[in-house]
Amino acid sequence: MTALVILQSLLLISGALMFVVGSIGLLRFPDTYTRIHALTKADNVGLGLIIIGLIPANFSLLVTLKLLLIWLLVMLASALSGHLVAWEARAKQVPLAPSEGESNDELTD
Amino acid sequence: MDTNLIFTLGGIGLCGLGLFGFIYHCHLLRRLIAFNLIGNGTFLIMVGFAQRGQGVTDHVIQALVLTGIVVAVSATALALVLIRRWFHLKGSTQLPEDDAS
Amino acid sequence: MNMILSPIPWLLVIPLAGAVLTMLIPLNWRSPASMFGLLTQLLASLLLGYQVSQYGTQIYAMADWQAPLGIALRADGLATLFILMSSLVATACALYAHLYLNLTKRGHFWPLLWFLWASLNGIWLAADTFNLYVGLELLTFAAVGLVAFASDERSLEASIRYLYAALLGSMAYLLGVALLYGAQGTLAMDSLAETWHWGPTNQVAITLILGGLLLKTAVFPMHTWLPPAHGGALTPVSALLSALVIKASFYILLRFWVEFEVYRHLPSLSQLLGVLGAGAIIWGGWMALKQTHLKMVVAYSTVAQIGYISLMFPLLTAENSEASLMAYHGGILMLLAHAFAKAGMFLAAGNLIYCTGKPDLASLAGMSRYRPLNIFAFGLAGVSLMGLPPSGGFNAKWLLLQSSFLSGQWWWIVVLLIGSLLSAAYIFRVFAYTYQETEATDSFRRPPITIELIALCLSVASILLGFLSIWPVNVVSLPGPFMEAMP
Amino acid sequence: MNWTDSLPLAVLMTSFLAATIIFMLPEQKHILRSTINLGAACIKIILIIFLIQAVLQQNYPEVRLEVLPGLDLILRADSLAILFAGLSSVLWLFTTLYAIGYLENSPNRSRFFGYFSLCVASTMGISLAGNLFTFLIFYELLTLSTYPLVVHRGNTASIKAGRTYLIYTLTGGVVLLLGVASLYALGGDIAFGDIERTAALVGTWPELMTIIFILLIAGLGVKAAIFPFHGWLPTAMVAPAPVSALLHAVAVVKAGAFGIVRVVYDIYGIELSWQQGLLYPIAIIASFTILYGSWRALQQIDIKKRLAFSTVSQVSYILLGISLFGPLGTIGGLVHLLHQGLMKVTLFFCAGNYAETLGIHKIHELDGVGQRMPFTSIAFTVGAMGMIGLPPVAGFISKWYLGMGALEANMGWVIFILIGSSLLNAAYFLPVLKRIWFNPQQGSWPHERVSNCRDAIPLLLIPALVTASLSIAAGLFASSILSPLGWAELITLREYLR
Amino acid sequence: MNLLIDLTLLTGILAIAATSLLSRSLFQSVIFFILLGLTLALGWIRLGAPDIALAEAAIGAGITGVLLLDTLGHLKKTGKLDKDEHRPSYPRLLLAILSSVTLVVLLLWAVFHQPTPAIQLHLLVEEALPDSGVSHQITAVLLNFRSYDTLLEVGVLVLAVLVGLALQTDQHQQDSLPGLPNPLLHACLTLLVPAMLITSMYLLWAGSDRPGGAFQAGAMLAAAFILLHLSGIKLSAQLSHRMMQFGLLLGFTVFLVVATSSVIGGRPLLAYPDGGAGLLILLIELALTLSIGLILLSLFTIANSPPLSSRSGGSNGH
Repeated sequence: MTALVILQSLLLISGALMFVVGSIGLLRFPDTYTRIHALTKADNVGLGLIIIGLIPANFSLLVTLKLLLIWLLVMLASALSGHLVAWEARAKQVPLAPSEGESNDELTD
Repeated sequence: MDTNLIFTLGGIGLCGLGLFGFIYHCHLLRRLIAFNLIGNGTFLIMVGFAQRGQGVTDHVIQALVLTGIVVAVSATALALVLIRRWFHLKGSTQLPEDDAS
Repeated sequence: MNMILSPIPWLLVIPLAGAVLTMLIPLNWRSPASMFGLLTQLLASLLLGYQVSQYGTQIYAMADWQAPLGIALRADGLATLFILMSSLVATACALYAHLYLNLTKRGHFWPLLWFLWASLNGIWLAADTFNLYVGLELLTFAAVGLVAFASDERSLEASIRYLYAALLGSMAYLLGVALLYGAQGTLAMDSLAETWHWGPTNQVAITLILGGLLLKTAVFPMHTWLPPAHGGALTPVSALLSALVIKASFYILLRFWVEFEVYRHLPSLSQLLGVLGAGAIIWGGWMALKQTHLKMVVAYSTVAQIGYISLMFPLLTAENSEASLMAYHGGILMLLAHAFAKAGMFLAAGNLIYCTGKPDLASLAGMSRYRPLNIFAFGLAGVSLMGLPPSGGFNAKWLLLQSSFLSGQWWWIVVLLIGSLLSAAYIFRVFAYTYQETEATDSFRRPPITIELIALCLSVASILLGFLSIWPVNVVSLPGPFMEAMP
Repeated sequence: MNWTDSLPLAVLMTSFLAATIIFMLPEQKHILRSTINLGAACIKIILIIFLIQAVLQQNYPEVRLEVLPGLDLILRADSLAILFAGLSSVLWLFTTLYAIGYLENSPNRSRFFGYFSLCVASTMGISLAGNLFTFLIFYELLTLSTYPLVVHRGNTASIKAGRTYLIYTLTGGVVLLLGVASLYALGGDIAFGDIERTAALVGTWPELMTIIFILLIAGLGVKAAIFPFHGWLPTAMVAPAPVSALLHAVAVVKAGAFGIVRVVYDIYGIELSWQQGLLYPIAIIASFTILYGSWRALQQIDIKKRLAFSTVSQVSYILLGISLFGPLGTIGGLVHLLHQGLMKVTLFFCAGNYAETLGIHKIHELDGVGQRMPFTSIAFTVGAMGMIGLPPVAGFISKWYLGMGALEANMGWVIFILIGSSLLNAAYFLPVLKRIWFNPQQGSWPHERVSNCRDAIPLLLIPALVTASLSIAAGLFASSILSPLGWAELITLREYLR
Repeated sequence: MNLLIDLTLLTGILAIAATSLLSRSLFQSVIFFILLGLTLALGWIRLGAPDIALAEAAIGAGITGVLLLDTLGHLKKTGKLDKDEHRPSYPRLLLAILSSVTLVVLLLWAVFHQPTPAIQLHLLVEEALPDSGVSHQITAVLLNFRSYDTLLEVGVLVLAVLVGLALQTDQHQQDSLPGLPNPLLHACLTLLVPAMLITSMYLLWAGSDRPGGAFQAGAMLAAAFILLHLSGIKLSAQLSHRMMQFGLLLGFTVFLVVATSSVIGGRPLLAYPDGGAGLLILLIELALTLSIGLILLSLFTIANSPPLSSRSGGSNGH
């Protein structure tokens, strides 16, 4: 029982840490493409960790399936949106790696 | 400090911020956002305050808030239509300040 | 009373159905369909007038759920009078619009008008605070749409201003309702009044509600959105807005004020409202005097007239019931006279602008020779607005004067009289322009006689009200919860 | 309900209906319009005759309409009402005739005659009003319907005059409204003649009632052109001549004077007013206005301006008569209401004739006009003599009774006022008469329009001659019951016997 | 623990709101506004209002956010976005601070003096629930006890579209947004859109006994429509103008017809016949869902299409 709790905690905390890392990356990375990278990868992993951490809490098959579905959908969505942003950025010829970091205003719809 | 009170206070804060923004800003979009803040704050107060008084989950007020949210989004959409027309005609995102409100 | 025979649901269903129908059917069928709708609305409101004056106040439980749980509608004397008023004025404006607008504009006008009408009827009949909120929003949207659909710069700017002011007003109102619900657990006016509790919560709630409604009514100094909106809209729309739309929020204000006996507990607030009214009378009159565009003069006159109407609040005091009754009658009469007179005046002004093709006062020279009937309509409406006899406006002012005397608040007398002179000044200023005989061109457009007659009918109604005042006064005094709460 | 009870309403409606129809008529239908106008005027006179019969039989027809709770619109024909209504209806007939001739071939006649009828309707309303509220309604309506007549010509001067007129009369109206409203607030709906109610009120609130009295008189005094509220009258001279006649003789000024009569006699009651010392100040102001108006008239060189200041002076005779406590003074005041109307309307008709026919506006242009336009000049002479107070013209009667009344009221100084004013009157009228009859013509006429005719055209001439004859007749047949004097005596009798 | 979560949420909400209000960049403001909506959804869960949470996320944050972002993008493309922003004047700032502080103080005063409500409406609701035809309280309130409000509210939605349509001078709307011709997007959409439709239907069906209902379902439907729209599949181009209008009005019309039929049947307006409440409510909700989806889509597309009076030549440049 305790081991499970410790495992859960570890999973949740590391998931949260992944989010933090992703956010730092979003703020610190120099251009659009790398930011997408930080955002999608780190967040997907973070969410996965959290969801795995949540599953044992009050185990039931239905809830587990729902949680996994959420993960799946979020991954799909973030993959898609990451792709779209990169695609649009390239179409608009956003420069690859500018020397100075600037405001993230250039993210458009 | 129960949840209802906390969110009521949050609603008050949102209302205050929203009102500030609504009066302070000239930019029509910003004022619209401010209006939505007031709206959200009002909805929080509605539910939080009512449930604090009743002591239980109050479905009546929740239903009213649902109505309110729909009305607010209609208002936002309407305002956006008008703002975009205005922008097309005048190329400006704020109203002339002859004797502004 | 048999449920089928009650006109109350039809007063709501017909306009709503009219709105749907006029959106769906082809453009050139919309007017005939609406004409039929106008007729049924008139009949329904007359029927309601008859029933209420015969059998007294009627309560209608929506969806068969009684008041605190469901929504009740209440047709008392006040509501009935307003329903009749809006039916008459809206019918006149609708007929005018039918003749005035081109086919496409007309096509868009009808559904907006029907929504406007539905919301008005909904507000007049409502006895539930949240229902009033939804009604107010419906009204605001319809009114904003009507202002905006002229689609030019002025009307667009005006509609944005109007929308923002109205949205802020409704939010304040909703916030107040939220507080009331939190404090008392109900939304129905009747049960709120029964369990009313003058604690800080209710005071703040009332303050918020009043503030929001005052903003929506464009009471000085929150009036700045009104003149551009009312002056910049198309003529029949201006008439509707000035005559009916601002009355809606005022009506709610009055209901709250009396039914929750605000006058008894916050007398300083009533003096404040009076001061605002006085400010509106003087500032509105002064601004009307300075305008160079005809419709702006009329629009600022609305600001001033709202001031007159709000003078009834300080006079509704708990101490002197006779004076309060007079103030109530005077205020309602003023409101009624203003509805007819202002609609007539806007329509007449619109006709004049149609003739000259220019909106400014200076181009009116010679109009009183060219279009005497129109000037006469404008003048009759002006008589009522100035409060000169014989007119509904005069009787209203008379009652307010009497009430000020009786309650010993002589300072409102001064305001009333100064206001009369100011309004006379700006109305006769317009007149002086029309009497000028200049060398200017005589190439006027000739409006169809029918639209001139519509304007004249409304103006004449405001004058006739001076002789028939006793009827509305009796109707609004019919017993009901509202009258019980009167001082 | 007697059929006579609807008579006051019918009197009012004849001109209202006439006004409505005339507004609707197209501009070109001159003959139809004139027919309607004259027809309505004649019907009205017939109705008034019926009313006179009723009143003589001590039967006062009355119509009531409840306007607001406890507030009625009352139309009631009592003897005083008939005095004014009769005067107005007779003069209206002639003024209409005159106006038809005067405005021949000028634009905007539909508008003019419409408002003209409306104006008479309001005058009828004023005379038949049965309480102050009704009086007030028609009093303001009169203001409104005369404004379009004053600015009728549409040039800058008339619009300016219109503005002055409005500023004076509307302010006066507001003061009157204040007075009436306060009176109603104190005592409710007080019908004319119900002086016991007022007496009770005066007993309770003496100071307030005095203030109200002052407000009422001041408000009415604006239209009656009492000094210092007379400023609008000379300015309004830019209006067409029939309008001037209307303002000075038939409607506006008289409405003010008549209102003062009503307030003093039928609201406060003459005895009460006298006891409260309210009348003495009126006498002083009236006396001053009489002298002041005459003095200013003397300085004018424009004919119509001189006549205007003469009106300022003459109307105050009426007030003077009212303020003299005692039957003789009352008779003098009331009878002057009629006499002044007849004589002044004659003078204005004549002034209009001179202006229309020969383009004469200034007094020095009148030299020798007696040869060119003998009939008009005769009428003018009659009017002028009446104003001075020479017998047998009616003006003499009024002055005689006023003088007697002053003695009766122990206000002997008034005699000197009367004498002084008569001298002044003579001083400004006799030179005019001399110029007309005895001076030779100086060069050509300023603007001769009708050259093929001996005098003015018949439509302009006949009304002047008729009113001139009437003013002589009023003097000659003064002892008849139906003469102005007879009727004024009847009223006075009823007033003092109350 | 719960207190901590609540306080964290409270701080978060206020901070996000302040940022969205005061941020120099308008884009940031909008993003933070959407973020606020999502955070609020959490707050609604904490307040025991999952229905509102759903609505807030879908409508408040989702639709409003998309509308705002779209407008922003539009303004930005025209290239005049942040340039003409004057700094508000000093008196205005003072007025703003003064009124907002007054409001907050008043509200605080009111909240801390709350009396005990005399009427317990929820008891009445529970008592009447068996007669309402549904077992979820909120749906019962929205579509039975206070159905009149809901009728008017749908009217408000229709009206908003109507005004938008009236401002379009031409009946046949043109969309300024060219769809994204991205193959991956289209591939994903074939997967996502059916899932969204199913979810929407589930929400609708769930509404009768648990959180969900026509508004949430309609918002979900609208999201699917907008997604399709953005990817270049124009629903409005597929349907005829008349069909579209009919779809927009369907919900309102069905609602109104049901309401009126009860009057003709001798009952008060909107009173359902005995035993028929559940079925009629489902019927109304079904029609409403479709209409709300279309209405929200139309609000999006109307805002998107340029006015064809085209006084300004530069409006078609994207």
